Amino acid sequence: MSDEIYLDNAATTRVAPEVFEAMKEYFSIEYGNPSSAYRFAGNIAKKVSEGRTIIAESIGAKENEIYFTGGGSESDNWAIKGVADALKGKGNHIITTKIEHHAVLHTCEFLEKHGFEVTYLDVDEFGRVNPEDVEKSIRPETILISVMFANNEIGTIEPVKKIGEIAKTHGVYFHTDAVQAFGHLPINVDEMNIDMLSTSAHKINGPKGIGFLYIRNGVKISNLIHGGAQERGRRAGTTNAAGIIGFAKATELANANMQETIKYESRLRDRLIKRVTEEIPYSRVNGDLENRLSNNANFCFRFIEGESLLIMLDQKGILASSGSACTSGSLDPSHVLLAIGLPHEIAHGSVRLTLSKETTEEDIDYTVETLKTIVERLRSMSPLYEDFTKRNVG
Amino acid sequence: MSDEIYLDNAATTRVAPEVFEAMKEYFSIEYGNPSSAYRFAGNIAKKVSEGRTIIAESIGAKENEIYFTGGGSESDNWAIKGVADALKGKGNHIITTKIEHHAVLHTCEFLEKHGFEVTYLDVDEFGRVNPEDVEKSIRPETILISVMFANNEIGTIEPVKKIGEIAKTHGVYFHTDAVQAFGHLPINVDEMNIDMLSTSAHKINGPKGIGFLYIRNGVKISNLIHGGAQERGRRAGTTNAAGIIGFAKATELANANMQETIKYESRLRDRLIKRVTEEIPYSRVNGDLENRLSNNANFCFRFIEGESLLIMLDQKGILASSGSACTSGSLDPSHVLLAIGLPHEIAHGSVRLTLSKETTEEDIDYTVETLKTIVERLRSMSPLYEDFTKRNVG
Amino acid sequence: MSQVTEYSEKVMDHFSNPRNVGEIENPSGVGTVGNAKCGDIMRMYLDIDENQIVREAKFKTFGCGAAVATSSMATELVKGKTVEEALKVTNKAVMEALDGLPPVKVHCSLLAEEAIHAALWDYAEKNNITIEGLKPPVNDIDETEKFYEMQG
Amino acid sequence: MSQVTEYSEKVMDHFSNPRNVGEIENPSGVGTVGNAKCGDIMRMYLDIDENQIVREAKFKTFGCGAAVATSSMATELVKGKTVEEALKVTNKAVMEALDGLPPVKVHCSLLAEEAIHAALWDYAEKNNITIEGLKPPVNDIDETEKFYEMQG
Ligand SMILES: Cc1ncc(COP(=O)(O)O)c(C=O)c1O
Ligand SMILES: Cc1ncc(COP(=O)(O)O)c(C=O)c1O
Repeated sequence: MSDEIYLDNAATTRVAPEVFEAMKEYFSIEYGNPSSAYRFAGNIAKKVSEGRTIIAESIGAKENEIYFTGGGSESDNWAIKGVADALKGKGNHIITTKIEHHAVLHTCEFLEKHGFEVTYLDVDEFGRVNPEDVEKSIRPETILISVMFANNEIGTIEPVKKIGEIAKTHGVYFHTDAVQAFGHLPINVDEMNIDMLSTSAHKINGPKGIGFLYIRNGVKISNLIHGGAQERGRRAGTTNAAGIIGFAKATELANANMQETIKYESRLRDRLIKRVTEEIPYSRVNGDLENRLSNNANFCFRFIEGESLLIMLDQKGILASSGSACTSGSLDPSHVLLAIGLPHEIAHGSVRLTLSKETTEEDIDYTVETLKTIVERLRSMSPLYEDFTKRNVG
Repeated sequence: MSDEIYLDNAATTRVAPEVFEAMKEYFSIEYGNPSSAYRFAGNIAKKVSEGRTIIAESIGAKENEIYFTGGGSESDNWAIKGVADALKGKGNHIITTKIEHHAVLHTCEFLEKHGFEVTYLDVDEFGRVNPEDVEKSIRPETILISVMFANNEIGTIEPVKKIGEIAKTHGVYFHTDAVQAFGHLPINVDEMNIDMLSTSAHKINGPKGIGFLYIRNGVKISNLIHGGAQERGRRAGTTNAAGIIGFAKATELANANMQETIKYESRLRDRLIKRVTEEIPYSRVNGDLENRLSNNANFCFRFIEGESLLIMLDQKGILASSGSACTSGSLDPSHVLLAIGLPHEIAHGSVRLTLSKETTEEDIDYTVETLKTIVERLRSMSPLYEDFTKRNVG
Repeated sequence: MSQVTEYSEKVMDHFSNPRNVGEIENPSGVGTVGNAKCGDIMRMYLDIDENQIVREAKFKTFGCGAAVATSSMATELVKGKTVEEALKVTNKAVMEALDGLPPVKVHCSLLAEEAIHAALWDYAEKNNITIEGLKPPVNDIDETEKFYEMQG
Repeated sequence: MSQVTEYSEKVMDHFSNPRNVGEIENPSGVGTVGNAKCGDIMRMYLDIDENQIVREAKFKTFGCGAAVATSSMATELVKGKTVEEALKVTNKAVMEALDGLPPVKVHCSLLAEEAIHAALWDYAEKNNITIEGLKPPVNDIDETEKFYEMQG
């Protein structure tokens, strides 16, 4: 792993050594249940409570508004199904977008089979949701607006604050899937009028299997996982102390260096985007160039197909991804690339390169050079490229 | 922790050193997403798949019948809500028992608010469900029977095989909460006619935040957590590779030594039960003495209250629990102790001592001596004991 | 529960070394409150002299750590006080003296207040006097009967 | 996707070092199958001599690793065979020669079979002969038009 260039940080990240250090004694030494009555459980309860505070403060929330879950998908499912169930007497309409993660989209589709109506908003060619579209879609029976904070494939940051304002004005709950944004961008749930917010630790150098849902005090929401009284009776399951402690440490690290990391990554990202689009013909960058996650670059290379490109990159030691790893097994191209207006055949030729603060300029330059060779090679094998060049000649 | 006697292994267990060893490189070194297209993800995918095989084989299931979840509570919720949703066209009746874990009970109560009818079967004074009661409760509209494999408070092992047979005869799905049984008792889903089975890794020296739901191929069940295509499209969320690998190692260890462990723990458990009931007056053991988890002892001491007892045990270095740790914050005594017929005031004076293979005979003897002193001390402070002795004298 | 973590040092001290545990023979007043069903019973014995000063206070308690600690603290607080002053030892006073209680345990301090009142009521009845502001205790410990019938 | 793990060594070999990539000028038959929308297009060129023996086979493919590998293997398998024999190079034969394919990739081997058939059909048409058992290829690549209009 060490001599490889890992450019798939939007899929998952390395657990930071500091995070591992913070967690490790909570496996085999301090392994008790923080909900127990004995003192050694008390130490763990204290660490868990400190972790909750760190996390709450990082988004301007209160400790008792943070509910730990098993990850981003669970948080998204809980927010949407929980509000749908709690407010079904009030209305049955939900507003979301076409570029949400499947954890939101498939949950909405499930609700559609249960009597709910869902508006899937279009986005523009850069993947941006128009707040006016959100406002226009609100009906008397609208109970929830769910718009992601930043897109996991093309990195576009959505106008969350404006949408939050609109939601508030109309008295509709606002949930945002911040799985890609938390720890990467400054977030304040009050300033942004966010009622619910989903995150996942493994996207910010924390462990997998832990995330949280922020729920503003007073929001009506049913439980998704019923059972024990953990998380103030709202999310059952023996407290994953090591996970929470690791997540808190990862949050701390992310916040301590956020501006620096953004600056560092953006510079490398911009270099990557500039060189690729300038030096590789018939390539394009997807997503918004301004409101963009600092670690995201997403390209389409015409006439070639993404998986072949990925395998060749892998053979050269570069680990990347085509669209969302979650669509694995599917033969459809990314719904996000289709939503920004790309035809299927171009969407098939996409690659996502997501950086971290461990990425170096040399990594970027090596990646560009490698991409050039591979794209050329694959085009030389492509019947589409053959036709294209013959047409342009003929 | 090391000089304390941990007798709360039914709440959670220590991650075995071998388990920690097996997991650890999957945090910071092999951290990728097994659903990605690159080779290093491939190594992880392979380890995850091997883990799935180990786990599947341990209960006589197929690999593709194991669905990893965030733990026992999620598994229970999924099994019950998933079948309820998938079969709601067929029927709305569910059979369960009064002594289930809250993850089952509260899920059933939630469904009752959504048009389902639930029969909560009584148990006898030892906590045993009568299979005939199960059979008599089946109606044409019954879609699910959910009876736990072994009870978490009093250790009683239920007649799962007989119930499985009845369920099969009547064509009703059978789910069992095996969170306390998996890795502690031999389980075979085919021989026992189990259609769904819930587990949680941290009960068998694995990490917290990971469990699985076994779902027999062909069982109709809706998803609980929608999203990415992980777990063959049935449980979304980035694969918790370290968790799965740790869980598999824990399963391997548990299976390798199961008979020995049962033998070892039973001997200590029986010594504990014998000494306590013989040497401490007005004490009783709860649960079935024959069909009982090898590591469970549960006592009531009349005239005293459980929490005080627990704190005093803690002060003497013994970590125990009163009833289920999940009822924390509640002032009601355990629903299980009430279900076996204990009056509230006696149920309040209960303590659960759950052993592990690391427990020694000295630990047991020290615990008995300590209990004797503490019970005596608390009785000397108890107005109930005062009244009782005065009556008996008077 | 996590009560241990949440209990203040004062609570732990009064639980581990409870003051004034025991009975008083021929007490001026004795009161029992709470009920075994809910898991808490407190009995308070008071020795009150002819100047209506509480000379001695003792307790017995069946209950959780907080129940023991609040009983202990309540006896400490009433000792040396006049009946009138003792009546003003509220649950808040008990809680404050203990540096607070976890929210789920606040009811224990109420019980301690009730125990003082019940003992004072008994004293008043025995001496045929009226203590201003003192209401008769609610007796809800009848459940206890069932308890004695139970085989241990 | 995990295809990399699931691809056999043979598949990886044919993907990394594809045999017979390229074009044949004035081929005896050429066929293009698949469609860009689905992410796979294969074009096969055949050079067939007067004895109806496939002298040479070349391909170009737009598609995933399995698409490239099956094309490569298909060209290898038809080379040296008679037209009749080449017609019998089924998707199963291609898969077997590659030591199998992951389930989600089986369609690539079907495409390879179709590509052979399409090239043979072209050969038959050009030479005005009928090859028994050969059906005309389905043309579904019209989507590609839209593709050229798109700005890169
Ligand atoms: C019988 C039983 N079912 C379910 C659970 C819930 O498991 P978890 O806390 O891992 O979600 C537990 C343990 O708490 C249990 O003992
Ligand atoms: C935007 C977004 N939402 C939700 C998820 C789901 O998170 P997890 O896989 O941790 O459940 C992801 C990542 O996979 C994501 O990128």
